[in-house]
Amino acid sequence: MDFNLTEERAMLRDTLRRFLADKYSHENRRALIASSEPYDAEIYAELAELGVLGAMFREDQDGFGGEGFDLMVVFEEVGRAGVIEPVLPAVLAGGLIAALGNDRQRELVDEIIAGTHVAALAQGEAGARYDLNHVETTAVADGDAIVLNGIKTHVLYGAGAQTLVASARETGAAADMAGISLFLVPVNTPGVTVNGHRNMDGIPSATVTLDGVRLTDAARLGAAGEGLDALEAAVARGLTAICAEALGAMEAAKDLTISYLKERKQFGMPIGKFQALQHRMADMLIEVEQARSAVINLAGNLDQPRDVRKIHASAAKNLIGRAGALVAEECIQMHGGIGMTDEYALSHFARRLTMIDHLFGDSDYHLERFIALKAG
Amino acid sequence: MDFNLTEERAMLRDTLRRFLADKYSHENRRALIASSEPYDAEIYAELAELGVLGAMFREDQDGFGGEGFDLMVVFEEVGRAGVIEPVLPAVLAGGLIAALGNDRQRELVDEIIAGTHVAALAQGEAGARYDLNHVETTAVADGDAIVLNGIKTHVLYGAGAQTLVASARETGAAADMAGISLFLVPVNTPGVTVNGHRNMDGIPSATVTLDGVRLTDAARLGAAGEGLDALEAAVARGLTAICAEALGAMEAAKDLTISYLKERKQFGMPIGKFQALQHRMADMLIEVEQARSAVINLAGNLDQPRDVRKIHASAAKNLIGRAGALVAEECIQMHGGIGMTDEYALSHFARRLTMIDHLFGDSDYHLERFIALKAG
Amino acid sequence: MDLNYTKEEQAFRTEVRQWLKETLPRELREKVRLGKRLAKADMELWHSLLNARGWLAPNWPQAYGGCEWNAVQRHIFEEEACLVHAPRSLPFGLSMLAPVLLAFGSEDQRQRFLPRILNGQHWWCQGYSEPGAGSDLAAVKTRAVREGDHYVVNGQKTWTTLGQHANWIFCLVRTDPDAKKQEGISFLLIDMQTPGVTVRPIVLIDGEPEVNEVFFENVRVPAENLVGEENKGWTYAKYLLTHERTNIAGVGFSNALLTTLKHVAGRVKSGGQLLAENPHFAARMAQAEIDLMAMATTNLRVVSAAAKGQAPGAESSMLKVKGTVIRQELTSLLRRAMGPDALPFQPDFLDGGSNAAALGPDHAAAAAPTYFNMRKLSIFGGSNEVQRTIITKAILGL
Amino acid sequence: MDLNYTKEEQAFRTEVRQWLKETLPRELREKVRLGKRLAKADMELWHSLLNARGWLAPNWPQAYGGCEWNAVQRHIFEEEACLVHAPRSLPFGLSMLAPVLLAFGSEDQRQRFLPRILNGQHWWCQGYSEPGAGSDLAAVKTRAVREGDHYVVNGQKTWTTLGQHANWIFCLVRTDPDAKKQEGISFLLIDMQTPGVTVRPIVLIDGEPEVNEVFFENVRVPAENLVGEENKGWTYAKYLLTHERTNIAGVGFSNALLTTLKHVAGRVKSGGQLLAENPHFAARMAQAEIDLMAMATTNLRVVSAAAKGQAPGAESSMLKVKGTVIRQELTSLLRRAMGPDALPFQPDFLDGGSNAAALGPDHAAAAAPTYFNMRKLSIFGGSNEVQRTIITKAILGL
Repeated sequence: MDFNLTEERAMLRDTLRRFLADKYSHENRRALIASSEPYDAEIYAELAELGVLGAMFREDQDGFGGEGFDLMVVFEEVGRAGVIEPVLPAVLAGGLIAALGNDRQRELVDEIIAGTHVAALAQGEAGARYDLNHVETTAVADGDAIVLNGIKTHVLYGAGAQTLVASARETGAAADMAGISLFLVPVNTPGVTVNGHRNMDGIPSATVTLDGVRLTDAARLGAAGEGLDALEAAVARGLTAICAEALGAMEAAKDLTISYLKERKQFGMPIGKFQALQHRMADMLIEVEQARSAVINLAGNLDQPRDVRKIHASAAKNLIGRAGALVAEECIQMHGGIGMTDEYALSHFARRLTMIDHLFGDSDYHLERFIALKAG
Repeated sequence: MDFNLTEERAMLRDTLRRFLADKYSHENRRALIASSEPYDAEIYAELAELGVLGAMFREDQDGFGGEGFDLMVVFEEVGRAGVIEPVLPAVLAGGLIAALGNDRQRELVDEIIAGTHVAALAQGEAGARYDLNHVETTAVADGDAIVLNGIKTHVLYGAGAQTLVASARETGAAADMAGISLFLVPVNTPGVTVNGHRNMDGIPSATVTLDGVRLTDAARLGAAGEGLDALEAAVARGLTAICAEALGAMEAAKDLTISYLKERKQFGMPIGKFQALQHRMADMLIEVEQARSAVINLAGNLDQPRDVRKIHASAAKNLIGRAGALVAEECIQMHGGIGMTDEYALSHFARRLTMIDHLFGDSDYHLERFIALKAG
Repeated sequence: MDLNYTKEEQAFRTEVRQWLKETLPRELREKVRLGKRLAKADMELWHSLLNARGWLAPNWPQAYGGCEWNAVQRHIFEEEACLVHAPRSLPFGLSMLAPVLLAFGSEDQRQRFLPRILNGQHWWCQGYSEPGAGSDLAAVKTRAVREGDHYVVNGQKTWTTLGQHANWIFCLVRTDPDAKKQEGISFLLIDMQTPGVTVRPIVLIDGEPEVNEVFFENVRVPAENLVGEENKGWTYAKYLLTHERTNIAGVGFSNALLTTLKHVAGRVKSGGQLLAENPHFAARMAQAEIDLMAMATTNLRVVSAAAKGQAPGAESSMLKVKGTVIRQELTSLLRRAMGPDALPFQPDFLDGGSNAAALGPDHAAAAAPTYFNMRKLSIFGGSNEVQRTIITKAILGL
Repeated sequence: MDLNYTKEEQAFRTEVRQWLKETLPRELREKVRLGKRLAKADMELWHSLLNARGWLAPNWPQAYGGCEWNAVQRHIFEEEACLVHAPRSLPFGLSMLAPVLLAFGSEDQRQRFLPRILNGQHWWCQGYSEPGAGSDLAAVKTRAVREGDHYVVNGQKTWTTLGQHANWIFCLVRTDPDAKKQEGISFLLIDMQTPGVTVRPIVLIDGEPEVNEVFFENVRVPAENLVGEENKGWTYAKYLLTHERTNIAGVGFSNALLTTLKHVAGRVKSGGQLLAENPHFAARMAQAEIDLMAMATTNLRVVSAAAKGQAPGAESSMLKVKGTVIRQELTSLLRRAMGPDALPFQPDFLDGGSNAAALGPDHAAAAAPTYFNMRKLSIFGGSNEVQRTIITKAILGL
């Protein structure tokens, strides 16, 4: 048992933290979010250069990491600094391409690691809520071609991506587990329309319409109709990433609040001297430690058998959802009005923490999944 | 709209409160609970004389009250003083006899009002949990006789009662809604065995075995097989009583804690000066007001149509269950060790509050019932 | 004890309901229902409709064009208005400034300002808080120095709600810098068109500039705009803060939110099941509903005592805290109900002036912004921490 | 980062598990499983079994008959013992007094007392708290006056756990009444058979006399029973309080409780449905389990740091608070799971020495008493309020 980071991971973390502290100020981020650019391409290239993207992949995938703890280390810093550049797509779509792709398809992984290509996962649909198996988008053979029709919603980083990894149904009904395939869809394929927007937390997203999109067999990622398992595994890795990101955001929000409690005076003394706030802060600190442990449990069990992995994924996402809401709400409350302003970094962390609960299953969804897994 | 008590009720409350403050000290109650007597017959007679039992019945039932607010006024004082004498049976079994009884059967009501007779409701069974319709005790005709067989559990005040109002099934399966009758069973009928015990909160209770108990038709209360509706209505009145009792216990626990916070010094000042305790006390006070409102809502809607009554009964019992746990746990915690001792009255109120949650459906049971009623 | 309304109160309720049905414009109702932001014109329209009926100032004396409703009547009006998603009328002139003028202003001031609040000529905002002061309102630093028949004002106010639309501001200013904290403060009315007044919007966590900073640089204010006596402003400010708190529980708003929440939960599906039938979600909704049912009665108990002339004490603080907790919980549930559809930020749709279409189902666009915006409930108007201290002080007396 | 145990640790776990399987008497296991109170003889039996294996004193040096286990080994032992419902060994002599003697006692004292803790000749109890002092331990009033080669002790201790079974007590006594609060306190060992010592049991909310008052009236204690230096007792007391807190989270106990809870929920029915399948109840159990999974890792993080020699700081307080919250929640769930069967008070059944039958299903009799008893967790050993203050002081430094 060892809860210390390896030297390599500690070095990556330190380098990344220094870089972000230097380059990623709240003002820069606000300006970026107010702009029409989905993210800062320059920063993204620098992140690639630092090895952040390479750390998302195993050595046999041309990376130098790829384990749960690699994701944890990187995304804790992503969360701490509030990075909105597309690192998550490397885990989700990138991870699927690396896991399922043939040699030609896997060339994209090298481009992703180099920071020259963004592939976004398009799994969401209206009415699917958080269920990966709810796929109404169809993939129908037409001669040599496969034709995709449907609308994919909440495609994170869909605006700014060059390629989509889209789930589509080859057989079966909307909620069947079987019959789902994954396809590599270049966004410039005729019939693809990407309507970008920004989420509440500044992350770029998109609604993607697939209107008679004609692909060949070569676009299919993995075996026909058997995409769900790999999709679920990739999302488990994505959950590790966003849980660690939430942990980083909690740490940042907590640090801001600790400073504020020390500095801010009211009724003649630092508000941190008020015992009611002290005790609530103590409870919050405990939950942040709990959140860290939950992320460690998930990261350390990512390669365990499917059910073990899922139990830890659901446990972590549930706990992170609750702790994240507590931290966001309590930090704002302890700050008072200033904590609600867009100018102050706390509001960014609060929005991010809140929106992470709406990604890939909220705390209720994962509580139910946890119960089902434990019963089953 | 008027939230003030009528003069009569205010007078009853004041008289009762004075009487109990005078006679019902914590020391007396402890001695009584440690004794083998289920309750203090003398106090009980005096309560009858004060009109406490008469207030449980309407004028046409030979009482002078019987409305929800009469129950509320009396039981708030019962709870405040921690009375363990059998007032609740007058509402439950007494209420059923008054509602369903023929002229001869209703003579018992006069004896109950006079404090010379205790009739206990025997509705519980092993495996029934909180469901009134789960009745496995059988009532089978045998010539002119009706023969009862079964075991009734958690018969409140069963030890010390002269008569039982027992539910038994004439037709149907264990959980059917129809087929349940109510019978007046004198405890000295051959085949009746009453095994008394005390509950955690000092209230006397019993397990009653009915082994070939032979009754006549005259023992049946109301129509054959149609007892459930009246039982449910009586239990709604019982819920009003115990919710008000819980409110009184909360008030008492709260008052003890307020005094303690003022008097008790630690680290050189009254512990009530510690802001963390102040704010928790404030949240507790709010919940006690909420509890009072919930009881008012139930008491004021007791005679409304069945579904409205049930909605308020479940809302009140749910809220009282939560508030009661909060008050019991927080008051003990704010007291520290002394709050856990049997010698100090708080422990009695904490036990009573906790055990009330286990009577006639706990907060979870009533939350589910509330949901079902609102959906249905 | 009687939970029923009198016949007169029931008739009043019917009258209000009928009027709302006939008068509230459908577009306005839809904006409120969907949580869109109201444009200035929307709010002005609603005020003018209320004014035309004579119902704009529920608590003013009839002599000044008010309704003189008692607490129960006001409660009924608010309940009915919330139920049909009517906008709330703006409190700054109507129920914050006006009571102060009625109690402490000169008759000249009443004649000059009250009619203009009713006819919409003046849009008031509040200049109380200052940077770094927060709930400690007495720490006023904005200076007003008497020069002849004017005060010259310098300083800064903040958290001024909807100040961007206002043309008048009532301010706490320090007129005696040597006096002790609560003394030396005056209550001054300032025309925002006066040179030297600048308004800077503050964008909040929901992306909207709901509040503002207001800067004063050598602003010359006629001395006749002083309310009451110089250096007595703290008395008036406290009066304002304790006055008009019958709707502090926000029962009407919470009822409307609960209605919306049930509407959504009856349409949104999770795992093939309606959210309303999902036991976990249903339990949370029911819990909130049960708490709200009790709080509605707690509120009526206070309202009913107030209608009989009893002044609410710590009860107001209790209603503030519990009302906040319930309302915030309901906005949190509504956000969660939307699932991933709560993610997109849709300022164009939310803008009351636009007709942009929304991503996702009804209520999705406003769910997260409303949740974030409502965090303010436990901060402003005396934070919940301040309220808890008030409650305990009243009981413990320590 | 590596969540796996080493091969040595895994082998140790196997060894412990095997030994428990072979050694723990079935009746003892059933008593613990059903939450019955252990008789004095039960506890003595368990100590003697552990002692026979050489495992009674996990943290003592081998030279004194201890195991010298590191924090991870101790954690493994506790986890395995809880899993099979072994009793906990009594901490008063083993992990409260002994570390103080090892650090500050004389070699004579070690030789005299440590072996008797192991062989069961001495049953120790703790004389720290006094009436009216609570968490403010330094407010010691019990006086010890030196007279020749004895101290004469007068005063009263309270909350002395299982003092009714003990024959020795370690006490904080005031030897210098003029010194400041924390100074002038000494650490004294007192034979409870000495004339003038009286023990009065205190019945607690669960109906059991788990704690006691201990009175001292002119009790003559040989001066050789003073530990360390006179007037330095507060230093030793603090050492005792900060020492040996690796099991402060109570993960093992909570795991055992969760097992029992699932067992019950898989047998008890509510409305025809197993409680384990009731969505509300299942959600609460799952929430507690998820929290416990995380806390187990938080605990291991601290344990693992401790095994590497890092001293835990505020982490101990965090584990105390969260561990308490989880354990109390589990006892609350177990009580609720029993429904009406939690009502009866069954002291005869719960008495470890009796064979009385219980009303209701397995675990029903102990459910409410255990819930009530466990309220103590957040009060003793430094209340959770004190722990929260420690946590924030460490972070805020205010």
